Amino acid sequence: MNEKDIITLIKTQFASAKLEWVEAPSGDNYLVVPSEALRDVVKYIKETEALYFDYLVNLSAFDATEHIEVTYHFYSYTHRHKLVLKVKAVRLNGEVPTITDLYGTANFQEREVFDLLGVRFASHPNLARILLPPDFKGHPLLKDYQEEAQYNGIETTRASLL
Amino acid sequence: MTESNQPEKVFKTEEMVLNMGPQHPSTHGVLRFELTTDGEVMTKAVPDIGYLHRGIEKLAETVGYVGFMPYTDRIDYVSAMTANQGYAMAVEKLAGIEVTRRAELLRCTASELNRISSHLVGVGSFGLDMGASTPFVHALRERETINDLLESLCGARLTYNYVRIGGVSHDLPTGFIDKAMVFLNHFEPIVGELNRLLSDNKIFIERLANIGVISKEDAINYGLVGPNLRGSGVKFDVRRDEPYSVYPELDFNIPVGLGKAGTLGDCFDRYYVRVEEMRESAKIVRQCLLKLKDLPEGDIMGKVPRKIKPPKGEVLVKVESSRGEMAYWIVSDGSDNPLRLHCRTGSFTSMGIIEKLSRGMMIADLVALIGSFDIVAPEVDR
Amino acid sequence: MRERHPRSVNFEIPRYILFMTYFSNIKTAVSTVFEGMTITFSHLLREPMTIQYPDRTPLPVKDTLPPRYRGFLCVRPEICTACTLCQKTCPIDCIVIEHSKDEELKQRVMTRFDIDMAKCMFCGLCTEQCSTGAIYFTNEFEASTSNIKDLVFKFIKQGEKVIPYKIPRKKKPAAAAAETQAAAKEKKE
Amino acid sequence: MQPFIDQIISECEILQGLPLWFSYLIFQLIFCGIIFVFVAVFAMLAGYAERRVAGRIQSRIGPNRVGPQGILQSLADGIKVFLKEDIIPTHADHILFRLAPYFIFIGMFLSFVAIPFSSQWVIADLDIGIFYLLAVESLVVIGIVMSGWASNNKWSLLGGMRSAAQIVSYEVPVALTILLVVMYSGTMSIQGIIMAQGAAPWNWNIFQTPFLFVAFFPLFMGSLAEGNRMPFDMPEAESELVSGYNTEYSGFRFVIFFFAEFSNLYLIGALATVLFFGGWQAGPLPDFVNGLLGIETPLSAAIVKNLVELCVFMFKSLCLVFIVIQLRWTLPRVRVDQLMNICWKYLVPVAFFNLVVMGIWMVVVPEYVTDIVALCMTACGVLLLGYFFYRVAWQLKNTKARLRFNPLS
Repeated sequence: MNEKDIITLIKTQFASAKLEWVEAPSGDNYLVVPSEALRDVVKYIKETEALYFDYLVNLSAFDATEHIEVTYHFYSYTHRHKLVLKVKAVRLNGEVPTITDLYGTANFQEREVFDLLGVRFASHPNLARILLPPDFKGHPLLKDYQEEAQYNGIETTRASLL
Repeated sequence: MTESNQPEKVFKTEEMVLNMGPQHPSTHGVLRFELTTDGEVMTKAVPDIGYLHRGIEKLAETVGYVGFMPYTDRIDYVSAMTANQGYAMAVEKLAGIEVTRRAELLRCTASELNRISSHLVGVGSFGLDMGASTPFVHALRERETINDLLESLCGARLTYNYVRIGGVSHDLPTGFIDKAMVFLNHFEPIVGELNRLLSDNKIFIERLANIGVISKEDAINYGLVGPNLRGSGVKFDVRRDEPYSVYPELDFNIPVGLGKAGTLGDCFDRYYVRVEEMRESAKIVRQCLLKLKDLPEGDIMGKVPRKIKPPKGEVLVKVESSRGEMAYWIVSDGSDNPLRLHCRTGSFTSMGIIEKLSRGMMIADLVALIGSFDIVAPEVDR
Repeated sequence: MRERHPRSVNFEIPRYILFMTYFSNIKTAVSTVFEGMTITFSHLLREPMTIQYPDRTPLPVKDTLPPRYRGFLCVRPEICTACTLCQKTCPIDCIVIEHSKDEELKQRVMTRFDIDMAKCMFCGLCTEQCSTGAIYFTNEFEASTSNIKDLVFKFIKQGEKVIPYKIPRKKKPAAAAAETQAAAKEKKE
Repeated sequence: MQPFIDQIISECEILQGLPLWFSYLIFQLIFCGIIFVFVAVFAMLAGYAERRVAGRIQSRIGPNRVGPQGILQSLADGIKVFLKEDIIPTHADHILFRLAPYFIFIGMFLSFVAIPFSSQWVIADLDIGIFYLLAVESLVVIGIVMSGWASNNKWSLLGGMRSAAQIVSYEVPVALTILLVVMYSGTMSIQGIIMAQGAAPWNWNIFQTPFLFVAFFPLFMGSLAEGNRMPFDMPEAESELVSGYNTEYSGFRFVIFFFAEFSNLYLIGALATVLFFGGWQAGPLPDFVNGLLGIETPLSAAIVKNLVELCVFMFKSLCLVFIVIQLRWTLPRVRVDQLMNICWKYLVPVAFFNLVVMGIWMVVVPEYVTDIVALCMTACGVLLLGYFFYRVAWQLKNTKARLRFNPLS
């Protein structure tokens, strides 16, 4: 099934939700999903026979300065097709529903997004920092993140030898 | 006899919380597990990662597209060549850069040689986890020759930084093809010997059979990739199913787990897929070398703009690294530096399933499980 | 009673098969251990792989390295054009070049060319950018020192002024590089 | 030992003036000292040999820098470890922590009292020598559990517990096999068991009947397990328990663990040699050597005879020690529950079966049949050895390996 068919299928299913199909001039095209509808859409594309996206390739996000774009890359091992979904989250503690119960791999990846970008995944079983220590302040992948001069009394910068 | 009237004393035991790592010998780097054990049997093992988090993704936002290439070596230092290649492919796709055929063949040769060396480390250190120290040294001995070959190709033994955006940094040195052929001829019987020494060993099989069984569905759901996925019987390989580079022209098999020792998807299957893959990679290298021999001298770099500035957009490129599918997700805003670069690695996703599998395992089995995933700690944390 | 944790997989196997596996287990165990013993014994007769670095190698290791080996960086200031491309390419900023207009000589001079080898990650991006081959890799790799400041290589002495090299025009870069290198050799001699 | 001391006293005029008990005491002390030195030197050399053999097995060279061919490497390591700070963890049980290494070492060392080195050189030829060996070796387990417990380290504790379970379990097949040999030889004295065998291979216990041959394996594996050697080195499994019961030890106390481990290596070889490989039996070899050297005085002749027997005994034991070392570098480690499986489901039934069948055999089968069977078994043994070397040659040919036979390079 090609991209167009997938999108029309999803769009007809979720006619009421505001789905926005973006055809990028270069790179991957993606479907922007409002965060309320995300769980339903994901559930649908995972369980529908024709789509059957059983594999979550990547769950990541980036800081687009006005909001954070959480991006989901899906792949289907049975049909060998893919889909990119996007959810726009509010910067600083914006909430996005979790899909941990649908995809086991989402657990760690959501924790990573929370850790580095501060997106809260609602009803995630264990939304704790994963890569950074628990007492770390801030979310370093945000564009306006400022590194603190000291971490637990240790200087974070070192004088250059040059 | 007053005591007999009293209720029988219940012998109370407590669960013990054990801290495994970060400096434990069999955690393959700096990983930590919090084990809750009842004697030797675990009730839970919670991975605690991040000890090697170096913020490579943040660095990518400042060093630019060309400058990030050496950092990809450090994401997965055991298999740096494939990490290089994946990154280069992602930027090329985003910026629309063509790669010459000679460069593709060179990349393929180097990657597959690197895959052999990475699997040798994986297989050998897995043996070491199981207590067999000799196969480990034998594997490293073979890897040494590959290191020498790649050193003569690109000048470094571990952090190659060989692939460039649009091509590769060097053409073949003189005598490379012959030396590589000699190595391959020597290597193929060595795999047989490794099998006779380790894989066929009854103790080894007993340690791995029916341990850490991952079903097909679980493997896909938890996003296992590469040999770990194929160990569960899913016949999927990025090189075959989403072909890139010169792989469509090459003849190779995709080994999958067959449940040879016990159940499909147990530790032995994951291990054995790697052993088989070494043979397949040797086959691929042979074909690539023959193709390179026939190919006339040519450019190894495509047409690359002086300053790489991909247009606005984002791309996810998958590459079959030694630890499975490695996905680079690059978001560009049209400037010199990527807006966001994310690297989804095989080791990171396989950490997620450990907690689920660990229930009811013994401590020694957890060591087997971690080893069978062939986890490289810097790849987990990046 | 406490709950016992089941082992990962439970099989229902008929009794007669269990009885047969009992002996086949012994058989495979003995035969595979025997096979393993023959392999390890055969290794006692094989040639060891060890290179007894540093003192018992037939040749100094430095001389056995391939020509592309990425060891320490070295600079020939006499053919450096002071283009500072290497400085700009370096992902970790371990190269510092200072150049300024000199009043006495009435032209641009380089006053500093430092490389922090302690920081360098030997990626080789700088050498590829250099159009004259002024910055290049050597075969030196033994970097251990008791003072990390020893690893800052200064290719222009303090107070010295080096006039940047000018590539003669209308020549292909490769030929120019060869010629400049030849010129550098002559200069040294 | 007594006849030998008597012989010396009868030869030496100085000693004849002394009271007999005093001479005995002096000589016993001297021999104990010799044994002590032997244990120390053997542990050192075994450590060195193990590393050299491991080196060649792993395509390496092994230690070759300290002293000629690195023979002093263990000494250098020992000195280095001695110089280390002796650390006792704060929350450790101090008394037990200090005591544990000595328990282990004493348990090891007491075994040497009953191990014969030749027909006359044995500190104490006890009538129940084999029984004594079993009893004394069990002391080690107390030391290991003690050290594991006292370290106040969970990994050490796990190691100690594993070792307790392991050593206690493997006592059973070992004891059953020893019982079989005792039954066959009709004596519990170690010298008696050796004297019941002969110098020629077909007179060794191992080749007497197929059952005795099979019985060798429970004994060998059992003693491997009791000595925490490789396929069964559960208590110190370094990839699981870091280093097990001796994780927290350093300095001198650690050296004692090391000594105990390597002297135990010798015990494994010596016990198997005594029970199955004819011990010091040298046949006509001592007389031949005496004839060659032209020795006439009875004392010198006795010394030469004992020396030859010592060499034979050491050769056999060291061959077995070599196999133990080679096994360590060949096999992966079994899991702790598999360890118990092997013991209770395989070794114990096999040992019992052998015991019963051997009892029936001894009653039913006439002696000349046993002799014929022994010859056949010896032939089988030789064939097995031949097949081993055939496979070795095949492995070399299959991988087209470059050869170097010099063991010192």
